[in-house]
Amino acid sequence: MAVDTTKNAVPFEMAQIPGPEMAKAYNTAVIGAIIKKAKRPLLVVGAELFEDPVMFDKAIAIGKTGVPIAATAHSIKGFVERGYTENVTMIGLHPLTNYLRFKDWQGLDGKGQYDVVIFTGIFYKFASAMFSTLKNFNRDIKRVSIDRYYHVNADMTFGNLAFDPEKYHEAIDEVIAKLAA
Amino acid sequence: MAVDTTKNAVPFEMAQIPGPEMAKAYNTAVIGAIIKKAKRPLLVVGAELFEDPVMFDKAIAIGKTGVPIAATAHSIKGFVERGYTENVTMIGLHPLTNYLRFKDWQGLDGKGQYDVVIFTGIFYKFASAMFSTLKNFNRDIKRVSIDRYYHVNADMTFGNLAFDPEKYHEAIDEVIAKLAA
Amino acid sequence: MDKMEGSFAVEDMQNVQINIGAVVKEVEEWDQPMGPFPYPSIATLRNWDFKIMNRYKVFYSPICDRCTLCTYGPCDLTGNKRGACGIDQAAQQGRIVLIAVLMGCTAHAAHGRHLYHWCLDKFGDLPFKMGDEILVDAPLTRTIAGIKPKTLKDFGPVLSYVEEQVSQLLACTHTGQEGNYVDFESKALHAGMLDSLGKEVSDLIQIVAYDMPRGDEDAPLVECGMGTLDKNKAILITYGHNLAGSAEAMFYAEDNKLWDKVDIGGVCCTAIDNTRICEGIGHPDKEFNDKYRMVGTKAKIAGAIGWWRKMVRGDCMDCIMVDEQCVWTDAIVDAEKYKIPLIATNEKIMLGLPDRTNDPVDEIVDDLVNFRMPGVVVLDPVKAGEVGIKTAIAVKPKRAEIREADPFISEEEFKKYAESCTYCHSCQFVCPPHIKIGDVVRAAAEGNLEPLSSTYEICVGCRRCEQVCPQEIPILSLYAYANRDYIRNQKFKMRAGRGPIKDTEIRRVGAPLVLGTIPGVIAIIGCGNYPNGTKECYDIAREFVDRGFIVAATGCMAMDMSLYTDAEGKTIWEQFPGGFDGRNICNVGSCVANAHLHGAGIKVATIFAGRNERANYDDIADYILSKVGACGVAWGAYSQKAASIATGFNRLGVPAVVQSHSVMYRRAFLGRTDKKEDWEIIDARDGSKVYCEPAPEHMLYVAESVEECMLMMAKLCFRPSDNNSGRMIKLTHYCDISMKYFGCMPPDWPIYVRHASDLPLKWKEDMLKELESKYGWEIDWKRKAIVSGPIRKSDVSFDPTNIERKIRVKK
Amino acid sequence: MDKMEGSFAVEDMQNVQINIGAVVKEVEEWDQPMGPFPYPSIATLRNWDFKIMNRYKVFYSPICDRCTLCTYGPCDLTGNKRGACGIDQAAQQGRIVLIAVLMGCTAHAAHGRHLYHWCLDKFGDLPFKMGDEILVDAPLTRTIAGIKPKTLKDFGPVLSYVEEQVSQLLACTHTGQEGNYVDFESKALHAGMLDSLGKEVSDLIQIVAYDMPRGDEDAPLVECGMGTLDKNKAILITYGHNLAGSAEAMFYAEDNKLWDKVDIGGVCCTAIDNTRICEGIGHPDKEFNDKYRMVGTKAKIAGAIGWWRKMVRGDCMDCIMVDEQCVWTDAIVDAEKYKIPLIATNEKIMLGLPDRTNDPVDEIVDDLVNFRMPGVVVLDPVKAGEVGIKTAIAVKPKRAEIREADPFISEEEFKKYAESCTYCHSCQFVCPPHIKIGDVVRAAAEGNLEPLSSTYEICVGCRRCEQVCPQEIPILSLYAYANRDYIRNQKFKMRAGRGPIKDTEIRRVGAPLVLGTIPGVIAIIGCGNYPNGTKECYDIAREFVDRGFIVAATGCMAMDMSLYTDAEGKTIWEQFPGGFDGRNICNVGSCVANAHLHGAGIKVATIFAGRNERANYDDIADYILSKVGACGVAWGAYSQKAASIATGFNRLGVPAVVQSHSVMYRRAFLGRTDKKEDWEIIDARDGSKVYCEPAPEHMLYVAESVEECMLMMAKLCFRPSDNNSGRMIKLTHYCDISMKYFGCMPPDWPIYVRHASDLPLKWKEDMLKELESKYGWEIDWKRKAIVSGPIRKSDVSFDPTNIERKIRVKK
Repeated sequence: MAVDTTKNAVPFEMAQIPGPEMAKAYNTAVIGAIIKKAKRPLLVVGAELFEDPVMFDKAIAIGKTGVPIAATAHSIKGFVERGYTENVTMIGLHPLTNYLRFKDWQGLDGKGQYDVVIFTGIFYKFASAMFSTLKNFNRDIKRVSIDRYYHVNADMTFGNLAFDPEKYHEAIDEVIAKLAA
Repeated sequence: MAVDTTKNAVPFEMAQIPGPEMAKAYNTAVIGAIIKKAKRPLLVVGAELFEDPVMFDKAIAIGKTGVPIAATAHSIKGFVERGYTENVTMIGLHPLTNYLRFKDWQGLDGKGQYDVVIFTGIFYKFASAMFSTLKNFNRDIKRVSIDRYYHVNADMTFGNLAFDPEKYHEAIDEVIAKLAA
Repeated sequence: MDKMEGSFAVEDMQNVQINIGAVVKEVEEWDQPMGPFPYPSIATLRNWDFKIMNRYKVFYSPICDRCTLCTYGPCDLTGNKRGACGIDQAAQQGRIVLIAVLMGCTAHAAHGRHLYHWCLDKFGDLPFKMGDEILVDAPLTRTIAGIKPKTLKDFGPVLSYVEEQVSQLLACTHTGQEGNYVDFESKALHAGMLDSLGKEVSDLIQIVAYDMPRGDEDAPLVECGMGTLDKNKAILITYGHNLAGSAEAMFYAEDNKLWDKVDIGGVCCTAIDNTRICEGIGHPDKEFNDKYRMVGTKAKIAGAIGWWRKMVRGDCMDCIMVDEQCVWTDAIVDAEKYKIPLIATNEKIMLGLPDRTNDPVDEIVDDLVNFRMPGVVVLDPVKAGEVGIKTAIAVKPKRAEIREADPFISEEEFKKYAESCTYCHSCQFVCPPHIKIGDVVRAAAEGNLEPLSSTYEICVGCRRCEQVCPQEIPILSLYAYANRDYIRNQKFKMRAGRGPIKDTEIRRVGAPLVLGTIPGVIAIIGCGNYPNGTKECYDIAREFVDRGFIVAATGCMAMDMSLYTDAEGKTIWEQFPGGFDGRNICNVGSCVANAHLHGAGIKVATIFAGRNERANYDDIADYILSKVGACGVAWGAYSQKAASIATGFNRLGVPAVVQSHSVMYRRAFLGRTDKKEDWEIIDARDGSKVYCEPAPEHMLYVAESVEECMLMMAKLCFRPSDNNSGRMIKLTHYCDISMKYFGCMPPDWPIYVRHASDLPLKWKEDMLKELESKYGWEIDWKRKAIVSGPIRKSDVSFDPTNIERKIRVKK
Repeated sequence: MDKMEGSFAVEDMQNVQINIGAVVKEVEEWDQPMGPFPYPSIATLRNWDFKIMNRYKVFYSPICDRCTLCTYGPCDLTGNKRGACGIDQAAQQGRIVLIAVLMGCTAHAAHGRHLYHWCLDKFGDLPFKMGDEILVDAPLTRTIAGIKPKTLKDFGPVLSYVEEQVSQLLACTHTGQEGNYVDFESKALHAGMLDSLGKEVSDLIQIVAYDMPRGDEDAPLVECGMGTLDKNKAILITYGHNLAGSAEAMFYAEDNKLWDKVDIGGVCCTAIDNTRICEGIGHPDKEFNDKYRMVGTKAKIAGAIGWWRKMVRGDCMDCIMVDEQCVWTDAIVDAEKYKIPLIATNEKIMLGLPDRTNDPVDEIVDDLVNFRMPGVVVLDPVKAGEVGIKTAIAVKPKRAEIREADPFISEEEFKKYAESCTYCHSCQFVCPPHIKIGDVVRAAAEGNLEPLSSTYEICVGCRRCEQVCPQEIPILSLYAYANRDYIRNQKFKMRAGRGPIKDTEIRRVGAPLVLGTIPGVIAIIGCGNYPNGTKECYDIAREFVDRGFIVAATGCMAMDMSLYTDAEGKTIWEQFPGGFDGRNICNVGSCVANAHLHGAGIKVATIFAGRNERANYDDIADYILSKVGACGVAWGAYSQKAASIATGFNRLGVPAVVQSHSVMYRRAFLGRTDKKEDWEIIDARDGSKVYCEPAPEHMLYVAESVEECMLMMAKLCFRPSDNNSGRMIKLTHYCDISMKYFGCMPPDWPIYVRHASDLPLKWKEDMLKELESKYGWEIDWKRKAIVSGPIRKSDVSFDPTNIERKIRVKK
C-alpha cells in the first residue's frame, strides 16, 4: 500500500506560519505525476543528504529518469563519490534560487527556465525561505518538496515524515517508481 | 439535518493568520454541548446585531436558557427595545475583555470569573483581537464563536457562514435547541 | 535662557576664527527657575509612567503570535511561551508598540528637522514670536526641554534631544535588550512625549517661517472637496505632510500670475498647511510678507488621505507632487497608468525614481510632459515647485489627447464590468469596512446605482477588493463612475488651521474646565477611516459642540467633517465659531498642530493654575490627569503616528478613544473599577490618601460603535476636581447620551455621584430612589441629601495629585 | 578642523556670559581638502547604492507574507498583491530590512552615546590619540563626517549626525512613506554605513577613556571559558556589551583588594571589553593609569551569548550585572529561580525592576542578598559596580544554604527526567540546530551520556525544547549534568582585543592585498550560533589562516573559536601571531571594534593607494570593492546588529557570507553571472568600459554548509585588480578548497582566468586542456598561452572603478 504522505501537515518548525497561502500535502502518486509531466523539472538536493546517504542513491535514481539535479552546498561530493555526475550541477542554493526567480534565466543547461523545482535534503529553514522567494517573486515555477518535512512555502509537499525514515524512504521510492514508469 | 458549520474554515479577513495555534471549526451539537456544560458561560453580543435584528431574539432565547449576556457597544438598546433586560449587562467589549483576562475578576454578577465566553455580532477584527487577548493571557477561559465567521483566535468556531444568512440562523437555532434541551 | 549666535575675530590669535556657539544671558522675561527634569532621559519619568500603568493596566491584543525579528525565529509566543531570546508575549507586544510609536515619533520629528534646515536655508534665522496673545508660546518645549526659544535656531537642540532619545529607544527594541512589557511601555510613553515635542517644534517652525495664523479663531474659510478643483485649469495635487515643495509651487504660481492656469489642491496634511500660509500676524521679511499675503487661501483642500484613490479614479489631477508621510505607495503606479507625472520632493519618499535635483527645470519638465519617465525626484523645494507647476500646465493638453489618461470608465465598460460579477464574495472577504460589495455590484448590474452612492464615503479605497476579484472588476472605477456628480459637486468650506490656543482663551476657559462647568475638551485628531469614519467624525464633532464642549480638530478628520452640512447648507465650521471655548469648534491645523492641544492642557496648568511648567513634565501631566477634563478621539486612525500621538496624550494624562480597527495597535490602557486600591489619590493639602471614583476610567480605549465612542468620551471627561455643578453637567451629558443611543442609563452612573448636587436635575428624584433601593445608599429625603453611599464625599478644596512631592504639608 | 570649547567673560556686556561653541582654526596637521560628501544625507550616496544594487540584485525571502504594521492590516502581500497602503511584497521586505538595520545601528550608536556621556563625566574631555603607529586614526569618521577628531568631545557632532539620520530613516518606515524596495535598500545601506560609524565612535571612545590596546598585535592572552571562573570565590558575571558598570566593578575590586574573594566573568562583548582595560599605551590621567595598569587581564571571559543558559544551568555565577544589548530577557527569570541577584545598569534594560539608583549601596545590597527582590536597577555605573561586587561576595554563602539556588540536578533527578521521555519528538520539532533530542534523551535514560556530550556545543540553549516538552523535562539541565566535567575544565586562552589596525601594518600588506598575493582578508564577525557555529568558527579561521590569508575576528566568534586547541593543546591564538598580516589571526575586539576592519579597508585606499578619504565615501568604497580582496563571515549571527554590520560592510564594498538561518534577515545581494552587462567596469585611465569577471560575485550570501561557506569566501576574495600572481594564488585556494570539500573543481573556475599565468601551477596543464576541449578557448600549446577565450585580457595597469568622476582622461 502507498505511504500516506499527507498526514501531519504542520510546519516542521512550528512557528513557520507565513500567511494565508500555505502548502498542501499530497501523496506520492500526485507528486510523482506532477514531476513526470513537467517540461523542465529540476531536482535540488542539499547537504542533509550526507546524514542519510542512501538518499544520494535515490537522487541518482531520479536523475536517471531524466530529471537534472542541482547539487547545493557540498552535496556534489556525494555524487562524485558515487561516480554519478551525468546531469548533476554544483551550485549554491542561494544563487540558484536567485536565478530561478528571474523569468529570463536560461537554466543550468542554457535551455530555458524550469517549470517545476523539487527540493530535498536541504536545511529546513533555508529551503523554506527559498520556497518563499519563489512563491512571492516567481509564481510560474511550481514548488515541490519531497523532503521529510511539511514545507509550508511549497505548492506541494509531504507531511512530516522526519521521525519515520523507513516510511520516508518508501515514499521516495514510490515517487521514483512513478517517474520511471 | 444539521447545518454543517465546519466548512470554509478560513479567516474571514484573509490575512488574519496569527500563528501555529488556530481555531477549529465545530458543528452546532458540539458547540451547544460545550456551552451547556459550562459552569459560568457568558454570551457576548455586539452592535452588528442591529444589522440582523432577528439575532437579538435568538440572543434572548439563549439568555432565557440561563446564559447571562454582556451587551457590548450600544447593543443593549436592542434588548431594551425588546423588553428583555433580565440577565443582560451593558458593558464595552474592551473593558469586558480586560476583566476577563484577569483570573481574579469576579464577573458581572460578582460571583466569579467565567469559564466559557461566546461571541457573536461583533465587528470581526475587534472580536478577533479580543479572542487573541484571552488566547494569550488567560487560557483558562474557553473561547467560542457562534458568529457567522470563522474566528481564527477562538478555541471553537463556525466556519464562514456570512453569505448564507438562513443557514447561519438555522445553525444558531440548533445551538439554542441544544441549550434548551 | 536666551541664545544668539554669530562670529567675531580675535586680534591676537592668528589664523583663528571664533564661532560663537551661544551667547547666554540671564533672561528677564522668564523668571521661572529650572524644574526638576530638563531634557528627561528614558528613566527620568519612569516613576510617572508606572503610576499611569498601575492604574491603567497595559492591555494587549496580539495580532501575530510569532516573533520573526531575529534569526532564532520564528518563535511561537502563544500563551506563556517565551522566544529563544527569552521574551514573552507581553514584552514582545510592548516591543512592537515601542517600534510603532518610534516610527510615528520620527515621522513627526524628521518632518520638523527637514523644516528646520529648509526654513533656515530659505529665511535665515527668524525671531520666534507667537504674538501678544500667546506668551506661553512653546509649552511642550518649555515643559520638556526647560528652555524658552527666542529664534528658530533655538529649536535645534530640542530636535537633537529628540533624535538622541529616539536612537536610545530604538536600540532598546534590539533582540536581547529590554525584556519587560512595563518598561517597553514606559519607553513607548517616553517616545510618545518626544512625539508631542517633535510635533510642536515642527508646527512652530512653519508657523513662524510661513507666517501662519497664531491662534486666530477667525482664520479664513477655505475651499475643501474634490469639486473645488477647477477642471478648466491644470490641477497640481500636492500630497503628504510637508509643505516645503508645495509652498514653493504656490509662490511660483503667485510670482508668475498663473492662478488662472493652475489649481493647487492638497491631499492629507499638506492640504491644511498650504491653506495656512501667510495668514498670520505678518512675516518678519517685509518683502515676502507683501508678496504672499493670504496666498494660502488660493490653495484648495482636495481631501483627506482616505480619499486618495477616489481622487485618482475621479480624474482629479494632472500632476502630483508628493512630499512625505501618508502617501500611498502605489501613487506612482497610478501615476504611470493614468499619465499623471509625479514629482517626489523629499528624501523620505523617492520611489526608485531618478534623482533630477541637479538638472535644469525645463529638461525635467520635458521628460515628464512627454511621459519619458513616470516621475522624478527633485529634492530642492524651489525647483520642485517650479517643475510641478510647469509640468501640470504643460501636461494637461497632452493628457487630454490620450484616452488612458482618463481613469473614468465609460458607461459600456461600467455595465460590462458590473455584469461580470459572479457573486463569489472574494471582495467582501477582504473589505475592511465590510461593505457588501457583491450586493452593491449586483445592484449596479441591474441598473441601481444607489448602493454605489451610499457606500462611496464608507469605502476606504484600499483596493483589496480589486486585487482579489477573479473577474478583475475595477471596483473603485465603478464607484467613481457612479459618483461622478458627487465628485463634481463635492465643494465645501473648511476653516484654515488657526495654530496654538491663546493665553486669553485659556484664561477664559481655565476655571470652568477644571471645575467641570465646561464639560470637557474633545480633541478630534488624526484620520477618519473605516467603518464609516468620515461621516462619524462629523457626528462626533456635532454631538459635542452642540452640548457645549470645547471641540478642537486637526488633520484629516478636520477635512472629513467638512464634507457635511446642516439644513441650511452650512458646514460645521460655518455653524459654529472657531474659538477654544464651549460651543466652539476650532481647527488647530495639520497633524503636527495637535501639539497645541497638549499645549492647551499645559497652559491651563500654568496660566490658570499658576504651575511652573519649566522642565516639570510629570507635575503638569499629573495636573492634567487630575483636573483637566479632556479626551482625544482618533476615529479611524490608521498610522503609527496615531499610535505615537495617542501615547503622547496618555503620558500627559489625557485619555483617548479609538475605533475598532485600532486593535491593530495591539495595546490599550484600561482601568479596573473593581480594584478600589487602583484609584487611591493623594490629597496634596496634607498627603492623605483618598479613594476616588475612576475619573478618568481609561487611558486608551477601543470603542465598537460611534455611539459607544460618544458615551465613553463623555465619561472620560470626568475628573476628581469637578465641582458639584461641573459634575452634574458632566453626568447629565453622560446619562443623556446613554439614553439617546443606548436606550437606558449607563449602569455605572452611581459611582460618579459624591453628593446630591452632583445629580442631573432632570433625573434627580429617580436617581436618589434608585441609589436607595438598588444600591442601598442612605438618603435623607427631607433634604434630598445623600447621607452615605458614595465612594468619597464631595470636597471643594480637595487637591488631587498622584505625586508625592506635591504634598504641601508633610504628615 | 580642530575644535575647542570653553567660556570667557566680556566686560562691556552686562549680565552676559559667552559660551564658546567652537574655536575653529585651520589645521596644519590635516591638509586634505574637504571631499565631496561630508555628513552625507539619505540621498547623497544613493547613486553609489544603485550601482551596488544594479550588479548585486536585491534578493528577498519573505518570512511573513503579511504586513501587520497599520490598522488597515493585516494585509496579505503574497505574490503580486499590494497592501492597503499600496506597498508590495518587495518594498515591505525592504522596509523590514531597514527597520532591522536601524535597530542594529542604534544598538551600536546608542551604546556609543552612553559611553560618550559617561566617559566625559568620569574622565572629562580627553585628547584623542591613537599613538604614533596609527595616524589615520578614525578612518570612518574621516571618510563619512570629513572631520579629524582631536578630543573625545569631537565625536559629539558625529553621534548627533548619526542620530539625526537615524530619525530620518526610521521615519521612512512609517506607513505611506518610502514605497520602492530599491530606495528602502539604499536607506538600509545608509543605515549600515551609519552603523559602522557609530561602532567606530563607540570603540574609539572606550579605547581612549579606558586605555585599551591601540593596535597591539601582542595584546595579552586572557582566560576564557566557564572553567576559568573560580568557584572558591564569589562569581560576578557581567553580561552585555557596555563595560561602564562592569569596569567600575573591576576598579572597585582592585581598589579594595578583593580579587581573592571575587572573580569577574564577562558574557558577550562586555567580556571582551573587560579584558582590554588599561592595556594600552597609557592613560592620560596618571593616577588612573598607575592604579589600574593591566587590570583587564584579571577579568575572565565566561563565554559568548550562545553559552548563557548553559552557564546558568552550569551554576557558574553568584550575581549578575547586565548592561545592554544581547542579554537574554529571561535572565531575570533564571535569576529569581536560582537566587542569583541581578543588577540592571543601563536604561535600555530595566526589566520592570525597581530603580534604586538613588538609594545607599548597603540598603540595595541588603535587599538583594536577602532575596527581597530578584533584581534592581542601578544606573550609576560606580554604584552599580560596588553593589555588584558586594552582593556577589555577600550572597555566595547565602546561596549555598539554599538548595534551589543550585541549578545542577541530582543523579536521581537526571535519571527520572530522562526516563520520563515519551519520545514524542515535540522537542525536535522546534530545535533550531535540529538536534535529535529524543534520541539523545533516550540514550541518557539508557545510561549513555555521550550524545549529551557530543551535542552540547551544538545546542544553542534556546530553551524551546523545554517549553514544548509535555513531560516538562528540563533538557538544558540534563545537558549541564552530563557535561559537569566539561564545564569545570572549559579553560582556554584568548587574545585580548587589539583595537585598530596600524598604519605600518597597512603599509606592509597594502600592495600584496591589492595585487592578490595575500589572497584576502577574512573578517570573522558577530556571533556563532546554529547549526554548529561554535566549532565551525574555529574551522573557518583555521582553514584561512593556514592558507596565508589575513584573518581578523571580533565579538562572540572570537570567543567561540578559543574553545578548541590543536594537538599541542594550543588555541588558535597561541598557534598564530596577532598581527594584521597573512598567516596571522588578530582579535580586533568586541563587536563595536569591527569598525576597525572597515577602517583597514579605508586605510589601504588612503595609506597604500594615497586616496583622499576625507568626506569621500563612495570613492573609497569603490576602491575597496574593486581592489581589496576582503570578505566577512558571520557564521551564526542572530541579531539585528549583524544585519546592520553586514549592510555596512556591503556599502563599503566588502562582501559577506552568512549561515543558513540568516535567511531570517530576508534580504541578500546576489550577482548574476549570466548577465554580462552587469559586470561592466570603467577603466579609470580613459573611461573605457570593460566587461569583467564577476569579482566579487556576490555581496551578501547565505551558505548552506561550512564547506560552501569556505569555498564562497575564497571566491569572494577575487578582485579585478589581482595581478597574475595574485589571481593564481586565489584560484589555487579556490580550487583547492573545492577539491578538498566538494571532491571536484568548482564549475566556474574558467571565468576567473584572464591569462595562462593566472592558472594554478599544479593544475595548469589540465586546465589548459579543459579550457580548450570543454570551453573552446584557443590555446597556444607551444607557449602554454591562451590566445582567446577569457572574458577580458590580463592588463596590469587596468584601473577598475565604478564611478564616472574617477576617470582621469575624459574621452
